[in-house]
Amino acid sequence: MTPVVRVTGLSATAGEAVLVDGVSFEVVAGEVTALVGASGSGKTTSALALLGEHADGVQLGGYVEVDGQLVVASNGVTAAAQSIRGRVVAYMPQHPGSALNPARRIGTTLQELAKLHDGDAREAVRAAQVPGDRSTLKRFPYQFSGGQRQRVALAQTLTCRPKVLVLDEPSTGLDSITRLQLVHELRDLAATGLGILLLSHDLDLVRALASRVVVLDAGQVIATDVLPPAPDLKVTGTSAAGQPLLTAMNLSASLRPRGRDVVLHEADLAVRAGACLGVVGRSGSGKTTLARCLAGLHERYTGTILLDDEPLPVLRKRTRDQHRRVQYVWQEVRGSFDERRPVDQQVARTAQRLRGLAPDKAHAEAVATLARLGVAAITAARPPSRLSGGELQRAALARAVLANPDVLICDEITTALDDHGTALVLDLLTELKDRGTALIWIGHDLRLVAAVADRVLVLDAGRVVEQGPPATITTEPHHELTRRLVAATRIGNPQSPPAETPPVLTTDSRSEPRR
Amino acid sequence: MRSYAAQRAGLAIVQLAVLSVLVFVLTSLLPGDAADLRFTETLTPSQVAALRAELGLDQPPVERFVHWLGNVLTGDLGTSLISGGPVVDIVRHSIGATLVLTLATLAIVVPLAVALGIVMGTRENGRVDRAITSITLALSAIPDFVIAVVLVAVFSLKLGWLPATWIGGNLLSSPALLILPIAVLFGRTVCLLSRQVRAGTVAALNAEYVTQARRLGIPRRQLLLRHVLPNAAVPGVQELARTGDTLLGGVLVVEAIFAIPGFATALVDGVETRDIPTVQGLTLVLAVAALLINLGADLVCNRLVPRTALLR
Amino acid sequence: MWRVSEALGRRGFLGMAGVAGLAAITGCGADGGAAAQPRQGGRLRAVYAGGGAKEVLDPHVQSLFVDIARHKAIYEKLVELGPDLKPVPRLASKWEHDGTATTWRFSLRDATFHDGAKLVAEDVLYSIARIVDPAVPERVAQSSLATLDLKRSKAIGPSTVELVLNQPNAEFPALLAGIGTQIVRNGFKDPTKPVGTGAFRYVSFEAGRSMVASRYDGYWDEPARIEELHILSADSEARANAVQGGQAEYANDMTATFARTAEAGKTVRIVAAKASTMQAFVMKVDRPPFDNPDVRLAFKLVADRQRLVDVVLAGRGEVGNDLFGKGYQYYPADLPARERDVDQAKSLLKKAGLAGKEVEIFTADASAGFVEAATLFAEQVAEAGVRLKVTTGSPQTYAKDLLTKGAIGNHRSGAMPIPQYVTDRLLSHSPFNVTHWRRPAFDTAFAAARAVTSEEERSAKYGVLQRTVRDEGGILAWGLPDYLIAVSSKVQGVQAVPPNTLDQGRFDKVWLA
Amino acid sequence: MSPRERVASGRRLRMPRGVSVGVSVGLVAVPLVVAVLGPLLPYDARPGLPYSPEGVLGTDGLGRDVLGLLLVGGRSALGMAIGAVVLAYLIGGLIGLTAASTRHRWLDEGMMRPLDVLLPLPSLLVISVVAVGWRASAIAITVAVAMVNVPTVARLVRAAALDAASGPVVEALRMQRESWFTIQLGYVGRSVLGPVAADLGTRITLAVFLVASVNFLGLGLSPTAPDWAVSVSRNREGLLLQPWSVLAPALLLVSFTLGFNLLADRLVHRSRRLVESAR
Repeated sequence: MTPVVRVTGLSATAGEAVLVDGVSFEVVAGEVTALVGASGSGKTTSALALLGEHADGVQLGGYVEVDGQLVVASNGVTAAAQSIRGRVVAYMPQHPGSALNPARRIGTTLQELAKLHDGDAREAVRAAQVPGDRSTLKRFPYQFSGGQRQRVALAQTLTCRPKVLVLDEPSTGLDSITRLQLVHELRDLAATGLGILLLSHDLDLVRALASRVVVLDAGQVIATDVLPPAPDLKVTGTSAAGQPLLTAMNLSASLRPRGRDVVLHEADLAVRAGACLGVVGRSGSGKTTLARCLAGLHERYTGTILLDDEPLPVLRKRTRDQHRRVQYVWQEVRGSFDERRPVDQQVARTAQRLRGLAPDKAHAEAVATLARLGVAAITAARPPSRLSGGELQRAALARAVLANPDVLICDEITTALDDHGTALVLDLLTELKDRGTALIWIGHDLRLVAAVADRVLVLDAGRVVEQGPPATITTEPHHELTRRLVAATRIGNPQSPPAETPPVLTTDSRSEPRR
Repeated sequence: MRSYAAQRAGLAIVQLAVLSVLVFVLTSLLPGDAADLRFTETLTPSQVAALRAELGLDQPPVERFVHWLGNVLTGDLGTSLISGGPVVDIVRHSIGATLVLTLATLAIVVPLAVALGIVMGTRENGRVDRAITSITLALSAIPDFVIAVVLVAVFSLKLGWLPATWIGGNLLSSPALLILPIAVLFGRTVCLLSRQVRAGTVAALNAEYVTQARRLGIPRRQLLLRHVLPNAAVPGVQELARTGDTLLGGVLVVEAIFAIPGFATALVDGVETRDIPTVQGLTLVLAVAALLINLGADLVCNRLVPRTALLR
Repeated sequence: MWRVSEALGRRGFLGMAGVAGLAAITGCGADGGAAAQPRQGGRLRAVYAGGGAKEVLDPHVQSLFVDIARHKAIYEKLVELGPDLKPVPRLASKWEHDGTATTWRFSLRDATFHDGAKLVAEDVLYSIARIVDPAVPERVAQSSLATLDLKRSKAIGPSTVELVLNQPNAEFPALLAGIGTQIVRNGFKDPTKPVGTGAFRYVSFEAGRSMVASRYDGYWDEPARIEELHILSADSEARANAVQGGQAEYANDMTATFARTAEAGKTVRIVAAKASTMQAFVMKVDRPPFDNPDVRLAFKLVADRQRLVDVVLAGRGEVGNDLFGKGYQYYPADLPARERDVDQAKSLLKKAGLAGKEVEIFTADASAGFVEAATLFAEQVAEAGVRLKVTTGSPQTYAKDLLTKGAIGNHRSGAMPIPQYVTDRLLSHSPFNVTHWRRPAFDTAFAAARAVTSEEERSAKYGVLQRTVRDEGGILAWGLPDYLIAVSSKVQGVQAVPPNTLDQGRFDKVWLA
Repeated sequence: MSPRERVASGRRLRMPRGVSVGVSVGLVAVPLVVAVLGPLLPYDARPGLPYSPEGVLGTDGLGRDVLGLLLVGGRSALGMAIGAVVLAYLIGGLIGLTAASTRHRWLDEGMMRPLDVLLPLPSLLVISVVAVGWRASAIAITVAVAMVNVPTVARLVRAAALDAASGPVVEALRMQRESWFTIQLGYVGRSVLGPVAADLGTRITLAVFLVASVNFLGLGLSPTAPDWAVSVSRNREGLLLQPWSVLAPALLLVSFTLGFNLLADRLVHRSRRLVESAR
């Protein structure tokens, strides 16, 4: 088959700096090509070159040929670039929901694009699974939920009837069930003859979809068609029995005062020292609220929380020791760091405030812990805006670990990490567990949770629907949700292909980016 | 949306009520009263006392306020203590000139500011952007009265091209009367507005939805007019509503210098002559206008970009 | 027994004064040729200091220059004042009294109102009754006409009216020339529909902005030359801009600075009535430190009048001699000028124990030059070792505040007959006695002088009283400003006479060249 | 340095320079120095006649030396405006910070709602009432201009503080058991500084305008005060006789407001860039 896109020796330079260096790949109709690499590896720069697009001050070189037309030639972007945008190559950004103009009815834009590219809005709307009735088309983006917005954005790109669809990190922020659904949908799209270019660091997704893989690092191709094997997550097994360290009984939490908007219903849990409790559930199932109740940050709850059989009050009433003993690691890491102070100093404060360490000793410990997690000292000495999401996620973990906590609550702390980063994090956590720290691990990826936890608790719509040892949960799921979570773990696992029929979406589950 | 409107209306009523009390208290605190103001060298103290009784100024303030409020609720703004005529007449006579002045100014400023804002926004930090920014900034940095004094001296007194006052003039027969006053009010308003439109344009141009629209091949012109403009206009419209108060200050200076018998002059005259019913009436009209303008701005913004006004 | 008033024989003088006044203005310009050929028609726009909503159409309630100018165009009085502030006949062609100056007979002119009705004695009686009506407090001439006995006053015939006073007053005709004494139609009720006998008939009025009037062809005197008269209101700067920019042909009460600017150009001419008003500091004689006559004298001695005139009046005026009314009837012209004597002032102040002390001067931006004069005077007083602290009050209430607040303040007076000035400001019960000059002996002496029917004798008695006020009173009249009017160069026939006199603002006399 | 950072820094090099900071600072500094140091200079002004060309810049309508007036007239012209803004920030800032940091909704509402009600009150009315009531009192006018600004300042500070306080940073700091003061002053306070600095520039120029307009209209200071705005107002009829008596004080005022406008413009740019880079 002839490729629709042929990229040869693509380079992107900004003054002295080389962003992309000699990247070559092809996209073939009906197939998925994946560009894999950590953020900053040059994926997006390379993909945008298909549209002839580049950041200010960036010079493109090499050759990009799309549908027989030269978009980038040795002397830069050609005049043909404008004509292929949308019509030939359509791009889906990382957060498609924010790609909708808040000032325009969705139908208006669809019609506009259809007229421009001789497309068919109706067909596109159907393909994207958006209701195509008049009243829906008259709605504004804010009148759709997060998941629907994503579909509307897809409908927009499909209206252009492109030959190539570029998807930038489509699985970001999706829970595993939705991600599974995405896999099915993308396969269906590819089956219609569309060439798909997938940009992702989510290797499971890539394994599940891509027939061609290009691995990028620091702007260069380091491997083609070879993916690092799926990491062998060692199952840590059961740990020592004993008295529960942290217990929650009959825990209900609400978002608004006086018990309005209840998001957590009468949950019970217990975790022993040196054990790990996994909490799984889809986005919006109440996982984070549960974690925040335990951390003392969420104050609108009823029920009892005990630490060592002593009642554990809300955060502002905790003693210094209670403060130290229970720590929480944020899901939203970037927002949890002060923009104006270097990261290492912020991490070190924990040891200073909670363990009374001298500033220099605290700093040394912070740097050591960060280094263990793969964040170099010079990187950590920068303000948070200069760190990548993965680096910050590890810094947030270090910040909590520096308290020497007895209970560590980890809320989706590996979402921005690649396999290597995940391994480092798990390594540290295992060591903590061995030292007797109780872990509460929150995630939507049952595979990872099952690998880490001794006991798994499944949350659905604020209720604990099932709990038990990971082996039991994964092999004999009782609840429908658990079954679907189990099914979703098989993404990218060639040994056990996912179920043939995609599960039906019950809730819109994509977490929108903050702000 | 409906509960939002009800909330807005409720707040507006409370605002008007508090405002009325406040204005009454403020003006009542002023030393002297309207009877003192009517004092002339030939009026005997007993005549002044009789006048005070006639104007009802010997009544306790609370009683006067209740009386005034009762009248307002029946649609009567009361009687001026100075002219003895109805306050409605004062409002009617003074509002025209100010309205013509501000509307004419806005009619010139708004399209210009939108155009400049978009030009600046699309060329963010370019030479054109910087040039326009510098010029409008400089214009807005000159106090109204300085501009007015200099313009009058040059164009009216030295060159004799334009009329320097509205005295003895008639707007219909000589629209040139508007030129200098508008020129004075023009600078700051254009600066404030165009900067907001610029910021809105820049924000919209950097927004993902515009980037996406561009990536889907929508041509530049269409992009600017249909995708950028509605979003870019929102901060401008909001600024326009906020500008009212500053504009009124400028209007007062302009009215004073060009002898325009307008609203701001009437208001300050009312304060100076302790004509409490007139001040009350004018403020009420002004407050209602301000509230309507804000509501209008919200509605326009909500029409342009649904939910922006509500989210604010 | 009836004695013809002295005023009757003065027609000739009046004419002379008019010619002299005319010469004073046209004398310097070369446009005498144009002045000789009065032209008919045109529109004259005259701008006065406005009073906003305070402006009224009721001729008996007026108090502002702009009101006076308006009413002068539409209405007339029985008597007016000549350039020396002496009564001259207007609607009354002549008058005589019974020898005791108690009962007065006025013969009316053959004049017609704008509605065609002839002026008769009943109109006069109705007008006077309307003015003194106690139910309406704001009629300005109420107090000055308070001695009138309405019940005994009557019409002698259709064109003769007899007015009777409670007490003799040889100045009665002058009282009828005061402000707010216009003659209205018998039964006149609605001030918004003005009907008078004046040279212009009312067209429209908007308070604080403008009045329009058109020529009245049935005017008893020589009809106006201009077709249409606009009387507009505006503050000083707008008046200046308007007359310079061609939006007005006549601007009243201009500043000296404007006169200086205008004289540098060609479009505007300044008509100056020399030294016709008064600027003074007034000291309250019953309040410390000015209850001590030495302090009052010291302040009078320390004032550098020439410098005040040069700076505050920008040289447009004369030095004052602590008396009101220079150049007016009854003014004691033989008085020596007060010279500055800082040393004597110093020793007087020392003697009074005031050296090094602080005195507060109460002023406000109520009239051009008030604050400026106070500030400058403070510097001069400092030379004599007393600190004068300038306190600024509210301009709108200043006229009233001055009566009660502070020990020394600013005072400006327009033109009026000297006896009226005394009545209004220097008697124990005067409504505007800002110096608190309350001396029963002075009151009786003045009442007695006023009853004297011989002008010469009366003049001598007034002279004595005025000397007392000058030497012992609280008026420090430092300057006599020129009264400045700006006219566009095509306006002719504007006379340089003091304000409040017959020929001031006579728009029936002007024409557009 | 990752490639992404390189792009970012490459972009930073192309940031606007506009009018150089030096010029802006100079524009502000000249009137400020004149205002602060002017009254201390032993300048002996000899009184002359009105609007005469004597002296360096001639005389004004009262025969006073214009240069001498300029030296002493800046304190009120700039001092009142700056004082008003400082006062507005002291009061409005306190209200805004308290309202943002309180956990009691009633306290927040109780402080902010009355200010909402005050917003449509025309500032012109407030200031003219105060100016008429307490004539020629610099303090009264300063307070009035401050009061007019309090509602907007309080809202701005509250919004900025809420924005900072509602994020996970504060929770993270609490998790580390940082003290209330460290959190409020060290983090929330500092986060508010950016928007405040940007607002300060425009607000000071607006205050200068307001104070100057009040004085120009003759509602404010005594007409013989040496204040720059009063000088412009009082001498404007002598503009053609002795232009410097009007132009010199006007130029100083314009220089100050222009400089401040330019600085404020840069600050807005900077804080926006800060926010953008933080994303």
